[in-house]
Amino acid sequence: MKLIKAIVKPFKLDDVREALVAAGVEGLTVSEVKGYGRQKGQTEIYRGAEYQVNFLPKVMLEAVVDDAAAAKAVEAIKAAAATGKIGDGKIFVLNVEDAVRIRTGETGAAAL
Amino acid sequence: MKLIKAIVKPFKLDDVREALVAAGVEGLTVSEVKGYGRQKGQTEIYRGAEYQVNFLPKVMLEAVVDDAAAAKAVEAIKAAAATGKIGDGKIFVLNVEDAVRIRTGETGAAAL
Amino acid sequence: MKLIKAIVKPFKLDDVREALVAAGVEGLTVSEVKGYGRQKGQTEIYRGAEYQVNFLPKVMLEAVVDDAAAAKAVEAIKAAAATGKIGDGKIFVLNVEDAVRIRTGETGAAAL
Amino acid sequence: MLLSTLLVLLMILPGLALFYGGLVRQKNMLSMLMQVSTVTVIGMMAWLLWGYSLAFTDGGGLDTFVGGFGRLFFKDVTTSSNVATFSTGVVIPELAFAAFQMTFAAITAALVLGGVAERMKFGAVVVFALLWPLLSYYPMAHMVWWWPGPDAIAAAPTDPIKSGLIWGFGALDFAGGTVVHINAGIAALVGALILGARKGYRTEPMPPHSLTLTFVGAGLLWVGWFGFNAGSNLEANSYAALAMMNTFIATAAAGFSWTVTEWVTRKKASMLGMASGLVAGLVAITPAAGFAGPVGSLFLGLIVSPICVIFCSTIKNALKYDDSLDAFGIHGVGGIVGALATGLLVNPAWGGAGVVDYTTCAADGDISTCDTATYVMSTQVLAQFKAVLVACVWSAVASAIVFFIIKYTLGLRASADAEEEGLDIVEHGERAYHS
Amino acid sequence: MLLSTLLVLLMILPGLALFYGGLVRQKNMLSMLMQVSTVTVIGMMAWLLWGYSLAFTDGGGLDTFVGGFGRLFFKDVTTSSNVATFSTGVVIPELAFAAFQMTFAAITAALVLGGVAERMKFGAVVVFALLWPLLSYYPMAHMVWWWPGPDAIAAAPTDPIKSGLIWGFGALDFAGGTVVHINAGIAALVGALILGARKGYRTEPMPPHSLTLTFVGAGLLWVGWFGFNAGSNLEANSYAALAMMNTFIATAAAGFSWTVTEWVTRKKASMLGMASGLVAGLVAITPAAGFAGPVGSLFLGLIVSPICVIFCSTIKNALKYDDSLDAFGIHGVGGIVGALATGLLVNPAWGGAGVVDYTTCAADGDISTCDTATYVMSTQVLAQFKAVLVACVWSAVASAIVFFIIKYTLGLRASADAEEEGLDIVEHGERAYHS
Amino acid sequence: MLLSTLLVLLMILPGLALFYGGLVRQKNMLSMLMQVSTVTVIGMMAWLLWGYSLAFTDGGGLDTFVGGFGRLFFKDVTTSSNVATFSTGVVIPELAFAAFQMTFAAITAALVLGGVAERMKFGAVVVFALLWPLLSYYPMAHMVWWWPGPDAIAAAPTDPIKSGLIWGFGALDFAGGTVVHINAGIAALVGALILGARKGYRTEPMPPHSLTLTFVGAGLLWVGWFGFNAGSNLEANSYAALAMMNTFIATAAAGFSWTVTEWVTRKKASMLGMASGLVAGLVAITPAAGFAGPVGSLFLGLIVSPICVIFCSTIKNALKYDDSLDAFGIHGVGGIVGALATGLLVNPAWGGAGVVDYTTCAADGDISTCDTATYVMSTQVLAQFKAVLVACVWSAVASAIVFFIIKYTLGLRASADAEEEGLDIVEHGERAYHS
Ligand SMILES: Nc1ncnc2c1ncn2[C@@H]1O[C@H](COP(=O)(O)OP(=O)(O)O)[C@@H](O)[C@H]1O
Ligand SMILES: Nc1ncnc2c1ncn2[C@@H]1O[C@H](COP(=O)(O)OP(=O)(O)O)[C@@H](O)[C@H]1O
Ligand SMILES: Nc1ncnc2c1ncn2[C@@H]1O[C@H](COP(=O)(O)OP(=O)(O)O)[C@@H](O)[C@H]1O
Repeated sequence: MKLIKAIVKPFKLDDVREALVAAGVEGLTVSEVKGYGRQKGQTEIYRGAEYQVNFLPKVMLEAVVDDAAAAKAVEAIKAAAATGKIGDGKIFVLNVEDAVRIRTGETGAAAL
Repeated sequence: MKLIKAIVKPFKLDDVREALVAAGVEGLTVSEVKGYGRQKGQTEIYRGAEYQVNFLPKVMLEAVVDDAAAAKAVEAIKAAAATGKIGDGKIFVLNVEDAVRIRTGETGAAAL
Repeated sequence: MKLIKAIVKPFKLDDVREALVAAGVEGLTVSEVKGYGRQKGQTEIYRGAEYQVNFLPKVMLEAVVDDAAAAKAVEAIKAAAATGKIGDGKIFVLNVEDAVRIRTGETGAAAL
Repeated sequence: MLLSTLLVLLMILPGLALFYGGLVRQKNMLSMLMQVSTVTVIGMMAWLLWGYSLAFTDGGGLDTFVGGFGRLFFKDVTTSSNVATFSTGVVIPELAFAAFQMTFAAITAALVLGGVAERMKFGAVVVFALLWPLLSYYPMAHMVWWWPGPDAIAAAPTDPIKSGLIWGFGALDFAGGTVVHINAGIAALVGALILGARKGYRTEPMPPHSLTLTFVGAGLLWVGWFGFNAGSNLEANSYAALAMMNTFIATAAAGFSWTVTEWVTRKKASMLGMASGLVAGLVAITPAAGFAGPVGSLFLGLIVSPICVIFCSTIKNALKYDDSLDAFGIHGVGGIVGALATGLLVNPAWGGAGVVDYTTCAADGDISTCDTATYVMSTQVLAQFKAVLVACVWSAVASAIVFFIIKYTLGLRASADAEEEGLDIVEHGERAYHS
Repeated sequence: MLLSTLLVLLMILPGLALFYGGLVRQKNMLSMLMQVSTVTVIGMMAWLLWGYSLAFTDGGGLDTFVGGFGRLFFKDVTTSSNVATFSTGVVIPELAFAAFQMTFAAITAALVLGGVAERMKFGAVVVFALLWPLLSYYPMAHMVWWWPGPDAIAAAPTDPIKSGLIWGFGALDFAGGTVVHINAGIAALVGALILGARKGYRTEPMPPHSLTLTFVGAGLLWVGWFGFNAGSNLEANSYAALAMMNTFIATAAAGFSWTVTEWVTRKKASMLGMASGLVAGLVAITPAAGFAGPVGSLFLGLIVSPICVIFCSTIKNALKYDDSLDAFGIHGVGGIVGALATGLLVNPAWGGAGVVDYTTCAADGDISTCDTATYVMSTQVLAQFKAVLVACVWSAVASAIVFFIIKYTLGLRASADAEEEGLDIVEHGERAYHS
Repeated sequence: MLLSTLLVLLMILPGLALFYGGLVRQKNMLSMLMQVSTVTVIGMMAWLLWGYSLAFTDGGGLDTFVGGFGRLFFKDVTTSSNVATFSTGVVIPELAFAAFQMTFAAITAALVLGGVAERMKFGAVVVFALLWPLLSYYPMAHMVWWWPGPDAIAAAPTDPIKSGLIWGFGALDFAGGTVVHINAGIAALVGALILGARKGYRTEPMPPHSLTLTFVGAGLLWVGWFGFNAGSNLEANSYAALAMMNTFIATAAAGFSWTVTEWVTRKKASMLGMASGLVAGLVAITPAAGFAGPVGSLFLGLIVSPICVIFCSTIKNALKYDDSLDAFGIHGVGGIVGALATGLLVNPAWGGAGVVDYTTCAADGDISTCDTATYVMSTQVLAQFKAVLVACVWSAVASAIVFFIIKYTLGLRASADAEEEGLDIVEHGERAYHS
């Protein structure tokens, strides 16, 4: 199994979720994160205090999928999240050794 | 070492923490996340705008444990977090290559 | 590629980011998390209700870096985040199998 | 009077700003607060410079529709000038009257923003704050409220009585149902139509970012509204107490009936429904506050909410316009319901205050000494209907002109990127919340 | 008077709603706001329909305990009806009086919700809003405040003076310490006991989700309380100024002494302690506001907080009842302390206003022309004690009846699932915050 | 008067507390709220005990600078004592006057906290709350406001007229520009310098944790400020209406001009700029509210904000002091601009109210019967300048003494750890928000 971690722009969250579901992913977990990267933040100014905002709001999706389904899921995210503009985000793939569904105790791919 | 990622219902957080501690886990990190899965969200309606809430509030616990302790930790979470109802959550196990305790610089299992 | 997950004290975030950038890391993602560990929380008291705060506010940085750069990045974090006091945090290193830059579709190290 | 003025300020900042602000998404929070404030401060300055004059002076040949230039820059408005109330010989300081009316002008323009929230460009809002009152608010206020006062009439009893158009219909509007709510509600609808819907409208969720703030706003609106309704009596007497009681009862009833409507149709009563109902009740009772009896107000409150619910959900969804915060659905619809109902509830047989025979008081213009006229339901309802119609048409046309002018010069909408990233960071360079 | 009425509304919405709302967990925020609003709007409508009549009319045979049906549906309450103040011949519009009292009825029932927060079913709250005032608030208000007024007494000086039971004790209660605070506090305790504790009470942390909101609520309560305390004078005079000064001093002192208590016992002074102390001070000064001197108020403020602290921590923890937001610990306990202390602080030797010899004014009933009676501490304290006792017993019994009726019909508690998921989403279908 | 007192309370809690609280980082939110509340409650108790006496009684030999002990513990302040207004024979209850002034004392000390936020130890704040008014506020209030009143003067017309130092200059200060704003602003600057900058100042971002709260605070400040400005008239008349109008216009203009300044210099108009401008306008109009005309107020508002912007950004950044929430940059600078401008705007040729020839009214001291003096710009501006200078110097010296005393006894700053972890958890054992 693979853990697919995708960091995308917040307003793309719904599109990406739909794309993943369409690609057969049945569960995922989302966190609100702040991202630092090539996309430079806006300058925020509060009264006199001006500073470069290094971190931009992003959302991180984490979905564990079957090995077989990983490539398709990555594709789905890529297609749904791309705007072609800097800051579109990243997808990382990690190996997962085991998965458990708490409710039933099922493990492995059956747990996804 | 293994990274155990558990996504559970928010009100189970304290129970799970206690179970993990009882199982010998000494540290963990918790994020507030939103989960999408088999458990369907409630419908939220704001004036006219009705929509299916796809994401439900969950908490994600991440604990890195010794290889030997992993199974026990997974069991502990499973026992503490289960209500038998849909949406109880998932546990994922990933391999961790190294760990460092920032304060002391210790690495490996000693750092946990 | 490696995923470096560092859990540090919130007020160290900016120092750590600068250290990582100086070490050549070009992107990272940050979440606000709550940590449980050796550092015992303060006692919070709300009217009569007193309780031990088990979780302390921390930030978690996640950066995926080239295998070669991993050690340097870990060092950089360690140096920047250490105060020598309990609760300084942890660094975990995981293996990453693939990375994709959504904007361009680049994969692997080129995507970082 | 001074207190009432304060209360109306409380309604705008922070009241309305929070009510609206809580309903937008987090990324547009500051833009909402900023737009409300900007419209308010510009409205206040413009009132001093030209607004007061255009609303509350004799407009000469155009007097039926708009005032004149006699009080530009508050010329001759001093600590010794006074304006008439409804009783002969009773006056209030003109500065107090001008301040009270200034807050009405400010809040009306701010209300419109609810229809165009989360997508209108800040620059466009600035221009709107200048233009819209010129074409819509000042004329409407003049048409509904302008008359020279009982003393002036007593001084020249044989002259024909001058007044604005709608005042002349004999339509009843205690505290601005037409001028404020119908006017703002229609403008919001027109604005929403001309701007078009927000990106993602009806496909992505756009939940309110803080219903707590919306609730606080609704509570402050209620408290402040007494400035509207009791202050509009100009004199403090037992009619002010009646207006207050009605404002309590109708509001409570409307809050209740909105939640009951939800409970019946959706099995759940929502807090937003309660808050929306409270505001709908406030809107509906505005024209009727001094005319209806408490039991009549109870009925008005119970009736207005279900009607607003239909507009805010069924009709809006069917017609697919994006009245983002339901400024039309609550203020426009509630205002129309209230204005029409006023014609019924004033019926003395139903506990209302009855109408006044203006012919018997024309000699001195003092309303408090006029005879009570025979209330004829059809006459009164017709007068109300005419007033509503004129207000709707005038407001629609004036607002359309204003929005189109802006659209084809400066542009109305923020860029697609700004809409996605949020207006706060793109237009104002700030974010509402940090940790 | 009108202003005071507004201020009491400000205390409820948004004041009390935020004070309580900030203290619950995020998942129950909207339910808290919704419950407070619902109890308020139902309370207002019921006041019009039957509450006012049951509290403030002659109850015939039951007059000692409750009013009658003479003013159901505000019958005969018009712009020309008046009610007496404490001075012969001075009257205020009955609509203003009824509106003022309406807000008291509303806030009292809302205060009770603090004891049963985070677990009471919404439907049960609706029924509570209807039943509890019938059994507890209207009778209590009648017992404490009902008398026909000086003019009525002057008109028939030989008749025995009618009045409610507690008024007859000669107990002093300036602005509703018994009727509002003791009554609500006891009801909250009874409710907390009958409902049982929240799931996870004393095992999981249940920290307040936003102390900022609680602070805002406390601030608005303070501001609004002057409506309570200065408005209860009915006439604006230098006694209103005294009531205001006392309300400042006692409140400041109680805020201070709560934090000092914490500092001494826990080495840390908390913001929640400050906010709680402010409210405790407001509660305690309520019955004494027009009777104590400023220095007496200072002492009262300093004393009340440590006593409340004991109830909110030591005693509550020892007895393990879940008075979720300390409605009993602050309103009940603070109210009792204030009521008893009023008997002492009125002592002219201690700077108090002294008591009045009712026998000397029975002829015309005008309190302002009565002679000052000799203050006898034991007599006065006894009268206060009797009043407190009757209030506690009546409220406890009436509340128990109401809560048990609901429990055995509709059920009181939300389902265990709802309690875990949060009442907001399960009962109201909304969440307070989105990003 | 009573209402104005309430409004000033609303300005402090929750107004100022939220304005400041929104600007700090989340980890210091409760400490900000707590510091404001603590300074307020201590200030109120101290006012009763000694403050009122030291500010508003005859100080004997030191009368030029400070009051005496005649009213310690509110001795002889009863429901039957009165104080003079500006008209002979018109009095108000002393308790009302004392309460009104009490709120001024409280808010002034609270304003200072904006300069030292996020690092001052709670214990140090407590001591500051006691000491600073003794050395700075009470003397300053005495110097500016103390005079025995027209009746006293009429009773002994041949005696030399006693008064505080600054009152004697003939400087105009309608509602406390010197006593409140310059005084607090300078103290904040001195405090900021003596404490030193926050850890990480100018290297890490310290964005406001909730601009929404700051906005709410600004709105409540505006609403409450009418208590300041209209209430300072002591009598309600058309001058109160003028003060109100000016308070609207100058504030709106200053909000507008701050955002325009930002737009011009940074291409973006920020909500925080709007809120800051509103407050700057309120500060600037304070001394001028009853003296300027509406058009003059418009100019004052337009001018004050750009000057404040320069101090809050360019100068503060250049000099590197950490006036954390710009208490000096807005209150100090705005106060000075307003005080000087008052000397110009009172010019009757510019629509101002003109100055009064005190020699013609010395006989009876009744200002309302004095002749209008010839306005000489240079004389008046000089008088204003002297007042500003004395206020600045006195406040700087007094504040330095207070801050140094605390520094070398108890210590001023929270520990470095506490500053990093946040004062909320370390000093108060709580966190503002939980989920
Ligand atoms: N090496 C990395 N490790 C973890 N997160 C990263 C990394 N690089 C980028 N990110 C995340 O992806 C987001 C987008 O990256 P950025 O460099 O701004 O744009 P792009 O992906 O278009 O090159 C960042 O805001 C950050 O959250
Ligand atoms: N494949 C997955 N990858 C990541 N998170 C998942 C995945 N499947 C489920 N989750 C998380 O677990 C939660 C519970 O899953 P759900 O399918 O609703 O119930 P159950 O675990 O009982 O089958 C989800 O809300 C989501 O946060
Ligand atoms: N085994 C672990 N797995 C995941 N996170 C951990 C683990 N141990 C510690 N942490 C995180 O690191 C933080 C600091 O750890 P702690 O034990 O308090 O101090 P130290 O790192 O100085 O020993 C914790 O608050 C927690 O967030």
